[in-house]
Amino acid sequence: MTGMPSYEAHIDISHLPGVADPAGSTVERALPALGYDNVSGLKIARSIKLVLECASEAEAKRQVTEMCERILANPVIENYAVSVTELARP
Amino acid sequence: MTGMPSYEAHIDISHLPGVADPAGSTVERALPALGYDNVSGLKIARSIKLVLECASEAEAKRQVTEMCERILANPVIENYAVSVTELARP
Amino acid sequence: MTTRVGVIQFPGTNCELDVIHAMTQLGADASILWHGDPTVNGVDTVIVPGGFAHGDYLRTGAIARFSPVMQAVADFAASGGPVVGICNGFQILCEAGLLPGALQKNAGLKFLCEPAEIRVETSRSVLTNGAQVGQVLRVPINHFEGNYICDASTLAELQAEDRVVFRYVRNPNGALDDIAGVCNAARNVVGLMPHPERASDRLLGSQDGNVLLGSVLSACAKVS
Amino acid sequence: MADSLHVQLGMTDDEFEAVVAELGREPTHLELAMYSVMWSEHCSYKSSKPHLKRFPTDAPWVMVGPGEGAGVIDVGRDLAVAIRIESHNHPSAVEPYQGAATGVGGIIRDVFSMGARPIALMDPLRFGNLDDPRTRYIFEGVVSGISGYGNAVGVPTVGGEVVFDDCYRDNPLVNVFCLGLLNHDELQLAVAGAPGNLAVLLGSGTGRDGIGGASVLASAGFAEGSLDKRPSVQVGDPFEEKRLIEACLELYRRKLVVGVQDLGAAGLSCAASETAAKGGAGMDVDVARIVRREPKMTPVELLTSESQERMLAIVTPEQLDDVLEVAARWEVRASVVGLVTDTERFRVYDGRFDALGIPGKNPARPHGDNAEVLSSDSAPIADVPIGSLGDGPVYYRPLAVPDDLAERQADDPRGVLATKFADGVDLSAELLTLLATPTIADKTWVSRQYDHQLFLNTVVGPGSDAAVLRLKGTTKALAISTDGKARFCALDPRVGGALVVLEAARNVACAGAVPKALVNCLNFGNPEHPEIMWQFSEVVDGMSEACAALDLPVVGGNVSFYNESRGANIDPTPTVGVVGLIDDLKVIPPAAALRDGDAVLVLGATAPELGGSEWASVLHGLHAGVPPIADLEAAGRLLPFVAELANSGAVAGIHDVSDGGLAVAIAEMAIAGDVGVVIDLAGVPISEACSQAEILFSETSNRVVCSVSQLDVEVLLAAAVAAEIPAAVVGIAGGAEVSFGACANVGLVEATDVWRYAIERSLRR
Ligand SMILES: Nc1ncnc2c1ncn2[C@@H]1O[C@H](COP(=O)(O)OP(=O)(O)O)[C@@H](O)[C@H]1O
Ligand SMILES: [Mg+2]
Repeated sequence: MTGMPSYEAHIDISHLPGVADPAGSTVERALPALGYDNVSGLKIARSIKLVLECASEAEAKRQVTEMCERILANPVIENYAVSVTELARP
Repeated sequence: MTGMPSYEAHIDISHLPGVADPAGSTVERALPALGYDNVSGLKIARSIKLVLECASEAEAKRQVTEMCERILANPVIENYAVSVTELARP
Repeated sequence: MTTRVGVIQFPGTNCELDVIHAMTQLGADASILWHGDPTVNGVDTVIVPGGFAHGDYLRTGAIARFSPVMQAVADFAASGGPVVGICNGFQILCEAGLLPGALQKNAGLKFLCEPAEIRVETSRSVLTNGAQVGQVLRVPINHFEGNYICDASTLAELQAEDRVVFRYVRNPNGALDDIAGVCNAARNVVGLMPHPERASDRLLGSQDGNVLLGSVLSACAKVS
Repeated sequence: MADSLHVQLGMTDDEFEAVVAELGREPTHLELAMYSVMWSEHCSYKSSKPHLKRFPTDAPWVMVGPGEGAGVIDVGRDLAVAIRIESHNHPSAVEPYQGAATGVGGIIRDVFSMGARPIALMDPLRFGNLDDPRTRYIFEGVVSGISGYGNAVGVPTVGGEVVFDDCYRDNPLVNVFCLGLLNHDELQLAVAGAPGNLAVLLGSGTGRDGIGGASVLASAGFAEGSLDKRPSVQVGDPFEEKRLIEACLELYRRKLVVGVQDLGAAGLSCAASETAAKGGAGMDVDVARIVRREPKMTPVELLTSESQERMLAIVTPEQLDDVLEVAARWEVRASVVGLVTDTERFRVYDGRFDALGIPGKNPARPHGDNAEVLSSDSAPIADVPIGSLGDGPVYYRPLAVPDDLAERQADDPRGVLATKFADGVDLSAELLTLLATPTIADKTWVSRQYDHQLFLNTVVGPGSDAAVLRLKGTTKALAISTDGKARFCALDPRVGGALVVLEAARNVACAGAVPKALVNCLNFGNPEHPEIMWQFSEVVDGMSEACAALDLPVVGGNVSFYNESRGANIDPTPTVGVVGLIDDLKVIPPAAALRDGDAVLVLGATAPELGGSEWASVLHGLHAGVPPIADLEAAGRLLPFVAELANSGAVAGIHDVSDGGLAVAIAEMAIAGDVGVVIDLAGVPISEACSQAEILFSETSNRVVCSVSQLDVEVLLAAAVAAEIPAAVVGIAGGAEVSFGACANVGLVEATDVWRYAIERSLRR
């Protein structure tokens, strides 16, 4: 416990445009057989949720973005989007 | 093209409470070595985006929820949250 | 002098003993380099073997590249030392930026353990100096994420610089341009998806892998 | 009125009374919970124990028989092999991927708990028919689960079995076999040693997943709508297990442990009490020392959780620091949770060890878990005689021959089929349909998802009668086969049980090996039905007779009862894993393939035996008659002969005859050799008059097909005569057709196509 506020971060990691998403297209192809022939553009992304203790929301966002750059995403094939919200203190 | 409106659906899939997430905890345990010792509760799951043509937003939501139950999520170990927004007509 | 081969062991690596066995059969002095030690211990060549370093959780190789040994490997590579990444090792070298590109899930979305035929595309690499260009080798694959990808300019560069080391005769996983292995610009770092150590003995059905592992040993002889 | 606690926990009133009598008082909630899991069918074998005693378990090469984590046999040169097989049927029905994955994890822990490095897995699997979408989902999920866990944990899956039959539709069978290798002096046993020794819990944190798993899932029927009673699904973590394997093997190598046991069914209650009870010691456990994955876990949950990837090591206080250092190096959590005592009691505390000065401190609790640690002088929250937990009730359940059995046996399919397929009728379509039957068809779709080559031992991988693993550094090799044949057991469990043993032994012999040991997994319906218990008893007798005749000790096994759903029980399905030894592996053993120009030889005589055959049952829906005879003497002559043949280089190809009979065996060899074959049925040795269809499709036991150079035929035939084995040349390999003369004739290309792609086609439907 640091006494600092906690933030919940949501990270969505998706394929860069132009990089195939075989899992997404496989699911999309399976849907018509189940009666859904009205679906397109299905994409599957990895989503990561975490809680971090940090001095400020801006700092939390900065750290999470840095984690994405360094380890959570692979810039050669992936994009990421980060959102951060403060958690109510317990 | 059916002439029906299009909706974009976002599906956030997460683990049911009590279900272990080995990938999430492994990444969490790796972070301190990279200088992030302020992270907890890291969970890795999936998110899905898709577009569907449907008569109404309510119907779109119903269909996506049904897809989650049938194929997109695994209700035995996963929870899902669905949100649907109408896309501007081109 | 006997060539000293260092085989890196991360938690989750599982082909390290196999590579050591195959290299020892070829007369080398092969031993393990622990991922947590920040050194390659003065070996003549480093092999990053296959397996599931850190469970392959998050992405293959994503966590492994931060292990202390990897800085030492990067320095060793920069000084011209021969480095070979096999399967998971290839994935790790890509994540670490020692090789270009990335490896994605197989197009069929299934793990594949089966024989493969690969064509040697260049003999100018530490892994193929003893092979003939055009030679077809039978070397098994064993992976879920072996589908090589890189951006268009990187691909053009790889092709122009003769850095595609192997291509599959029949593409099993959707890899871009049938690529099974690539090398860096200095040609001393090579990554490949197939497992040469699994084709190292008559009793295993193929000895073609020894052509490659033997090349590494001769590359060491040249360096020293 | 709500059920009383013991009923909710799955105990009978009598069992509850027995606990009260044992303790001389009413049990606490925790005590009752521990008894309920320890005395569950899954842990206590209360219905099966009296029968399992009848298995022959001894041989000079047996180092450890049934009762430990795995059986261990001596294979010479100071090497030993540990083997075990187990089921994960119920969890796989709930969540196919994770159910199968955690099954793999569990059996691997059994094997490395003996000190062995796990080097091979096999997976006998059974599903409903692939035309059912849910079955396709379960099948794909189970195979991915085995692949996902087995490959990542670094143990190759070198073979297995897949059978499709309607009786498994709602109750798939996922059995997993594991083999490990050790030096004699590395053998570990689950013992606690002297008082003062410490019990160290290694591996994953303990969570609420799998609470009551053993008693809830595997010890009662699968009721409709029981969803809310399900414990949360266990998720396997192969990376944790891989580190656990390496850490434990290093502990063994450095002689840092006194004893070790895996945590399986009944979790810590079982592991901690069993190790101590064996040596006549006692054990104190402090739940405050358990690493938790979830907040606010109760002692009941902590003691009965079946969270995966955990081991209990017993160490001396002097060696604790070294043990903790090894664990830390492998990033394996380790905490001292128990103390061996001389009390012969199993006592549980919540927060006493710190005060007693027992090394280690209470691990950090998860976020939100601020539960207070109780004071050090507080009374135990459980205190029971340690032996009583493992000494559950034994039930001599009633046995009864099923009412309709005699009638079914009398209704042999031979009559109907003889009329329909009299000599002269073209049987080509029958053969093609058989080859495309998923149970018979190529299993490469499955096996290529498994790493089957790791460790560079796999001389013969999936696709032959048996897998063959060389033992590096020696000239020796092991051959392994897993088999089951439930339809035979349904028609006559005693004969069926023997036939299963014979088939596995024959498969191993075809690889050139002498069968040395057997483990079995007995998958049955509800033992409270006397007919099921009768099947069980008969299968045990049949298997015992066959094992005794072949000098094949049973060194371990597993019983899975309550394989019933919607009131229907599965066919009695014993599966076995047999390990054979090749003393001097000179060449890669012959494949199950023909070689162009070779003579095709059949060893063993064919009888008109169609009961339970693939042809009668699957193609023609005739589930009746009697199974083939299990001729144990003939097997005793055939097996050593075949083993010698296969290992001497005298034959180019060899294949045992099983599902689909001679026609399928020969067609499979043609496909594998990529060469046609011309057979003259008149040459096939028979022991009784047979129609052409009967020669092709009968599943008579004790038969083998060989591909032999023309030059060697005479010598081989003479040797067979000398060994009193019926043998004859029945044809020649060559051409582009698989031809059985006038009665069945199919193109090699077509036969190959239907056999090779049948499973993929069924899945694409
Ligand atoms: N589930 C499986 N996993 C791995 N290999 C399998 C599996 N099922 C079948 N195989 C392999 O396919 C081959 C044929 O299996 P099977 O028909 O059961 O053999 P047999 O009739 O000789 O016992 C064997 O080599 C077996 O190991
Ligand atoms: Mg066989």
